[in-house]
Amino acid sequence: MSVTLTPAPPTETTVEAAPPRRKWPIGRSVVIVIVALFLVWTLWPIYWMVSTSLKPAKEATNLNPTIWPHTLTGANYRELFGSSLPFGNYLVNSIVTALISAVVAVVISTLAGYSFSRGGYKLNGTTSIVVLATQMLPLVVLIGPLYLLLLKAHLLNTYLGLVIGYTSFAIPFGAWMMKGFIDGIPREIEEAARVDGYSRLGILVRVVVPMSVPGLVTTAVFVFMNTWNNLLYPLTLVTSNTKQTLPPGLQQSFSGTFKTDYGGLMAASLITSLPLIIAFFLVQRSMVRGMTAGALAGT
Amino acid sequence: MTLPALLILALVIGYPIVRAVIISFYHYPLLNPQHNFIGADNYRRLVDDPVFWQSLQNTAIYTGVSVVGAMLMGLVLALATENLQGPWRFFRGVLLTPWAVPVIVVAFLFQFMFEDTGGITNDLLLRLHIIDSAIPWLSSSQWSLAAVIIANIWSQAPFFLLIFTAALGGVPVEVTEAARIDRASTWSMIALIKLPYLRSAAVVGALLMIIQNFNNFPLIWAMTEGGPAYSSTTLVIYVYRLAFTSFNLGYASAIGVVWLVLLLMISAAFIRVLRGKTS
Amino acid sequence: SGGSGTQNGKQVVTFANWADAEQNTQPGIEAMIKEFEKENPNITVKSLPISYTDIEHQLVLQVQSGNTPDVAELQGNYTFSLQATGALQSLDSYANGSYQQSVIPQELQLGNIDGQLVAIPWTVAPFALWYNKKVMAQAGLDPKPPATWDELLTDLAAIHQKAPKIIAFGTDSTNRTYGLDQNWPVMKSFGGVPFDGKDPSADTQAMKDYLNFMRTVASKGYTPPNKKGGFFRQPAASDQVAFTIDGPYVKGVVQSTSHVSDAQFYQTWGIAPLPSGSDGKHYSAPTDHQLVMFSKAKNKDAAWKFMQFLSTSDYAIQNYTLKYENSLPPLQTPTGEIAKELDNPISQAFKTDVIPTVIRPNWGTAYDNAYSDVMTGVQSAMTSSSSIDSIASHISSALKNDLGG
Amino acid sequence: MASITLKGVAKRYGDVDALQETDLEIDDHEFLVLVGPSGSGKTTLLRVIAGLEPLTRGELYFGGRLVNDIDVGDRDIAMVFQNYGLYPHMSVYGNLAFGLRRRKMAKRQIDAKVRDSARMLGIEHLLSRRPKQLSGGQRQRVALGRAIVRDPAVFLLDEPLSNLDAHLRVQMRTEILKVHRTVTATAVYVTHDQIEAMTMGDRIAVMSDGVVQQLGTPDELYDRPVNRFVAGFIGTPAMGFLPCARTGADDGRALKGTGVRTTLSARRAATLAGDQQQFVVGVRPEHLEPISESAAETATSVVHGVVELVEPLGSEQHVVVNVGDDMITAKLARQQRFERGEKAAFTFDEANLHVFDPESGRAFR
Amino acid sequence: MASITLKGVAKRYGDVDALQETDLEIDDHEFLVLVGPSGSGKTTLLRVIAGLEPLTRGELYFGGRLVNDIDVGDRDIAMVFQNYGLYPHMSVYGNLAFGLRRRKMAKRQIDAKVRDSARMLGIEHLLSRRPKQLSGGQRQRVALGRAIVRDPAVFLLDEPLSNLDAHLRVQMRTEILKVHRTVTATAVYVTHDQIEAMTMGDRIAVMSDGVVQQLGTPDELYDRPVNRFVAGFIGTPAMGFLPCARTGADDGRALKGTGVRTTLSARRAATLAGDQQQFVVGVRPEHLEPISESAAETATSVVHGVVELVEPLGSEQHVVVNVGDDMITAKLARQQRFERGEKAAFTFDEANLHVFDPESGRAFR
Ligand SMILES: Nc1ncnc2c1ncn2[C@@H]1O[C@H](COP(=O)(O)OP(=O)(O)OP(=O)(O)O)[C@@H](O)[C@H]1O
Ligand SMILES: Nc1ncnc2c1ncn2[C@@H]1O[C@H](COP(=O)(O)OP(=O)(O)OP(=O)(O)O)[C@@H](O)[C@H]1O
Ligand SMILES: [Mg+2]
Ligand SMILES: [Mg+2]
Repeated sequence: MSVTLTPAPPTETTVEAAPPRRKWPIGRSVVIVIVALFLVWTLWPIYWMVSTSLKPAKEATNLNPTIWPHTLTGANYRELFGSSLPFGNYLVNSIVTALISAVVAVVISTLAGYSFSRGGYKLNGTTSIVVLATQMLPLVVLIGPLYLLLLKAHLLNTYLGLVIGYTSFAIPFGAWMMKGFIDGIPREIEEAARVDGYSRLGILVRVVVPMSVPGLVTTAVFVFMNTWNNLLYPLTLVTSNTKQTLPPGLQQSFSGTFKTDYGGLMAASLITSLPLIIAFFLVQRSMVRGMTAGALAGT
Repeated sequence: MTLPALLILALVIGYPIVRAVIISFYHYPLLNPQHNFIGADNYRRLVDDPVFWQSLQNTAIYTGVSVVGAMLMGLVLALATENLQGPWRFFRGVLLTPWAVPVIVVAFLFQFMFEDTGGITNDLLLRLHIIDSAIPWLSSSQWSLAAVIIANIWSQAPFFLLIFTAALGGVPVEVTEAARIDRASTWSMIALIKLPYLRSAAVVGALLMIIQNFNNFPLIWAMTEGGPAYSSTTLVIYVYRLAFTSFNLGYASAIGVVWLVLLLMISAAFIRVLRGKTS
Repeated sequence: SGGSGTQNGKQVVTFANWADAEQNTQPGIEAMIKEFEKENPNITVKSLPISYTDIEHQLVLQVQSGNTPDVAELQGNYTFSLQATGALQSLDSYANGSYQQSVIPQELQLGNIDGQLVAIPWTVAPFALWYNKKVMAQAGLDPKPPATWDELLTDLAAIHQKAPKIIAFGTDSTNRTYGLDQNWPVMKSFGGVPFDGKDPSADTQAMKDYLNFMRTVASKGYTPPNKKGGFFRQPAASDQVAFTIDGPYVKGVVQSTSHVSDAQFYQTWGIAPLPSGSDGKHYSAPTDHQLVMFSKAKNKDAAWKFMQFLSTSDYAIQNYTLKYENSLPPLQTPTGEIAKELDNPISQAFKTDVIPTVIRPNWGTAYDNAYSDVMTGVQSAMTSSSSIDSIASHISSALKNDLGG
Repeated sequence: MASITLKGVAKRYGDVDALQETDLEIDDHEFLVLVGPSGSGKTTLLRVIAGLEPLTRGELYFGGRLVNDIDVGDRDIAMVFQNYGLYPHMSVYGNLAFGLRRRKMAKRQIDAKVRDSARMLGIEHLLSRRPKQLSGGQRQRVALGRAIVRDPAVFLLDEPLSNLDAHLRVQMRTEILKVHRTVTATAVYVTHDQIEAMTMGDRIAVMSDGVVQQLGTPDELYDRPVNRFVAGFIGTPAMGFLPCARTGADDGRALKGTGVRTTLSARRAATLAGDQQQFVVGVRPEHLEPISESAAETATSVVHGVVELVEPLGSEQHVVVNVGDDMITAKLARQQRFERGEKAAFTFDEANLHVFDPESGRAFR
Repeated sequence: MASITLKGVAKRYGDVDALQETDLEIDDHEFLVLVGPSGSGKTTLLRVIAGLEPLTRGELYFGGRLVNDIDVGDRDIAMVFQNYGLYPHMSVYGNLAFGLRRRKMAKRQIDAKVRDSARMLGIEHLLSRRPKQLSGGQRQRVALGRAIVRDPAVFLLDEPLSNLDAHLRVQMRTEILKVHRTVTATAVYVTHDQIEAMTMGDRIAVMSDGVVQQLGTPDELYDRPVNRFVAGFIGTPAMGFLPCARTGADDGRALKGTGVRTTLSARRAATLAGDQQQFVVGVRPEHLEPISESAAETATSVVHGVVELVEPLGSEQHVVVNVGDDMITAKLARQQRFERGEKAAFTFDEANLHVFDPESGRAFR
């Protein structure tokens, strides 16, 4: 029950009546239950991917699935790198293109975002829509012309071609995020650098960039993810199997015309996910910071 | 230094758009070289093309349910994990992992788990007697879209967990403490004090995800190819078929243009909401 | 892509194909190219691997942009689509004399579009009904393939009743041209086809019978809808499929998965022509991989040499067609080693019983627009509850739209 | 009635003893000021009283009732935070009403109370605005309003004025006191500005290192600081300290150090530990009277050194003098003119002298 | 040599006249303080001098050389910002060295300079820390260090102390002055705290509404404010203002208002506009002397009213008195005891009176 220490004036009687309320934060038990439930929901599919990848082909596609693998085998993984399938190439291609794209996009986004943020003219509603618009474009429709464009530039089957494709549509958004982030950097610090006699570029490189690391990371991760996930582009812009990236690579080699090999597919899937999951674990803290200042402030 | 980059960018983005818009006014089958201008015919055709409307509906459902579902899930998790201390924080990291799983992998994984016979999902549900006959997740018009959406929510909820966590970090301690002193119950603390701080996060996040889901090709393509029938065909799938298996580029572009306009209107609305309240 | 011509004195032949893009066949095709280059030191073959699903539109786009490969691997309607772009080289002047004699006439015919030969057969692989004797026996059936669809249904019923988890019947009902290819002969055997030229003919009793059949097999749980034919091969390896409509490929996949000997395989598996419908006639459709030459090809003779090599040379047949594709060679009368290898129940049955029943679906530019209307119809018949009549009329109205445009 | 009693209350953060075991009696309706340097534990003590931090040890009573386990919301307290902690998405009205709504009060009642408080603070015309649209002073008023609207039994303020500019601060000081006089609540007020403390507190608790060094009225603290810390902390300019030792003369009552000389009264001499030789003496700036070098020769209590700095303040001036290694400040009328670098001598009344133990800092009295 | 000259310098932001046309002469080595309420244009003026804001009109000279078009980095100035503006990602050392590196100085030289400045400010032991790991006072020192390490010709400080607590502020005041004395730079110092202004400035410029109201030494401002704004702004507690009018008595030299009465000296009377009847008189708190009601009857210059508030400050006390609708504060020794609500009367010397024009606020002298 509630404590009223002053002799309660009539108005306060309601207070006396008020029941004692739960303590903040949410009761531990509730939290634990929720978290536990979602941990299962989150981890089960991943576990299934792992366990399947360790089953021999016959068990993997058995119509009575075995929750714990009866026979453990690394065959599926040996297949991946051992066999003729250029899975290694896929992996390398994906990593290289994704990394390059991320870097390129971040560099340009930062420059653009900086001039947005400090160039005096500010992003109003319409501009941010225009920026967003580049994210909305139906790539499926644009991919045809893009294909011909790169074909004419002889950039099909090249990293450069992919990177151009990837970054072009990522940069506006990246710039938008960086702008939001750089807005958060106190002008005084830049002015201090100006007083110290640095040029705009000098300030950008020596002061703004080091201070925007979380923003850079966030933007980079975004680009990296989108690149890594992209199926449409490589499907169209890459015709050579050895130049192919993971998503189409996987799709073509595992659900090709011949058979659907879930064991191998899951093994490949795991290998494909692992780098990201790890990388993601490393950066998530700055992701949170970056988000706060970037995407959220960006609008 | 930025300029050249931006120029390339303009070319790479601009050229295809212009091209697409122009093409949308042509009868433009890739197969035979001669293409003739047909004005707004493609657009007229679109009006009474049942497939288009179904795809549109599917897109709406797919996007809507996915975003709302993922958002709620992310919100609950963000609030639940907000006060996790020290080593327990690790769990938030774990809860975020699906976001790092490539969409194509998510597709394969859930396709595999959703097999009618031999799929682990049905298998478990049957074993636990939650259902008494296998659910045709991917092979029935009723379920296919749902199945795809479930997979999608699984992979996108973490994104919202992330931005909501970020936003919650922005709630000043004084404010929550003032609320505690004001006797805010758990519920009113969330509803009246914290949620308002998450508004912009929610709006921005929702917007980004709506856009992304409109364009989300790999998941559906790898899981159902839009089938059975058109039951899980979204615009992006339909357009892809039109463009790359029926070679009807003109019509595909027309739909693309409509789609762009649609999204523009949606985000205009969202941004209005955002500024309306924040400023 | 593209970029043919000569390279340090050698003639270059660019070869767009999916064999090089797929895990199972890649080593085989690489071996072919090596061997061919050994036999023809003055020719280099540049392989352009493109996945089966994309090769059609990628080639079309390349035609649009005016730089094509010299030779390409195609299949079914792909050939027609490319022909429609007018980019294919007529082969009548090449495929004559000895070559013409050596190959099976029907097979050569398949490459003839509007009285003009534009494609030659590489690997021969018509659809047949595979039946698993072991499973049939377990279900108390005598392991004799059903001759009619009704017989099939009774067998399926028995099997499903005995072992509900087993996939009683495998059939491709995906929304792809390949899906329609496979279903075409089935429809035909029910006495109808969905369209003819530019006219829909889907709203007919025959088609409704066919759709009803598909609905039965799906709703009774005999077959999972919206699956690729290839999907059934893996479970087939562990005897979890009773019947499946497929090309010769099954053998390879089964053996690579479950490592059974030829003898064991032939004991378990047999093939028969697709069952017949009312008129008692059997039909099949080709999944043959064909070879085409583009009219822009620089070194046409070299290109032709390569095509011929793949199609009919003993080396190619032994070390690729049979070994990797598990298909049949297009040879009229195989001899020697090849004859020996072909001397097995499956190959024989294909040669004598199935190939004669092969018909060509109404391929053509319309097919690319139409397949989706038909197959989505089929899928709704299999998965939805709307009446067959409405589905049928739905298909044909949709077809009217697409065939017209 | 809401007196507040702390019995051996202590608070640790990890290995930081933010608040040492503390006993404290705060009377009903009293206005107690907690003052001390940064990090001395003021906020901690306040938060412990509020119940925002569970206490590590000890017992906390509100008017005789043990409240250790009673949740913040139920302690009938109100708090004003340094950065106000207003609800940014609610109107001023909403901010004031929030607490009442949570207490399931009738709409009409709420409205009445809100408007009363608003009137009292002169923010009626702002009721519909958002915090964003208010100036610092106005926000401060809203924060106060939110606290008083519930007329709580206890009223806790943590440096409420430190974000306001000098003039506004002086003004708000008076207002807060007015408010406190009208609402009959016990107030605990945290500040690190001792002028605020002196002018506002009925009693003042001077804190340092998580310990309440002295509790008393402003005058007590000013006239009879219990130790060197308090003596130095209270009063501006600060008291000057000079080390010195017994000369033995005047039966041990004479003290001498570099630049300082005095003779203690018998009364005070008695308070000193008989055997102790070393002391630190302290003199407040206003107790120093300039005298000529010659006069300095004869005077009993003298400080002399070299002028380091002269700070004119219009009405008066502060003269900072180097005495040995130490500095001492004199607060003088404007008339006397001092130049930086010149010699200066001052005398003072022994009665105004403070004597401390060099080690413990304890004051002898 | 770096005197600073402003000729008709003005700054507009959009339609805000942040700084009206201003002429100003700042001598070499001078320590000039800009003081004024918030929004009065202090920062703007400083930023214009720094070159961080292009000026809208007028000419700016450094030691006779026109610098309008010279970039910040090349003006040989150093600036200290209110929130320090330290580089958070650099160590203290890095912060100090950053500006020197730009000037392509030799590593050894840089190191020497950095350590000198650090020693001078007593932050040597912090050189390897990050700003985050420093207390407010330490950050402040680093900010100063960053400024002096380059020994610039001009030294600009914008409210450098306003984030520090009271004690630290007093201490840093002295330090900054010491620093200024050692580095021979011209300093412009912005504050809104007039005590800081009075104690630090060689000269003070009082600003309001983007206009320099008065420029002069602390004493000038205190004794001879040119208008009511300056009079009220300089001095704590603030001067009290009371409206009054000529009675006609003493050939027009007698003034009377509610609760106030005085007779002007002939000298001052001469300065008034002959025909003007209404005036506002101002008296500083320390010039008010309490007298008994009876004595008030006879005295020539009297203020009486009701005590509103008593603020004890140890050495002295401030008594706030309601006089008519106005308030006036008296600064008294501690001995006199006043109670809230009782009547009080004060007298004052006419010589210490200030007379202003009610409209323009101009002072008569
Ligand atoms: N949440 C916390 N975790 C760890 N240590 C803390 C925490 N809060 C305060 N402390 C430590 O407890 C001591 C007292 O802190 P407190 O905030 O009470 O000081 P304060 O008197 O309020 O200082 P200020 O005047 O700067 O507000 C400090 O040493 C501080 O570092
Ligand atoms: N960047 C700007 N854009 C528009 N108006 C501005 C800008 N900077 C200052 N102002 C306006 O110019 C006027 C003077 O501002 P300034 O910052 O110089 O005042 P100040 O004396 O420094 O106040 P404070 O003591 O609060 O710092 C104010 O009315 C302010 O609103
Ligand atoms: Mg504190
Ligand atoms: Mg300012």
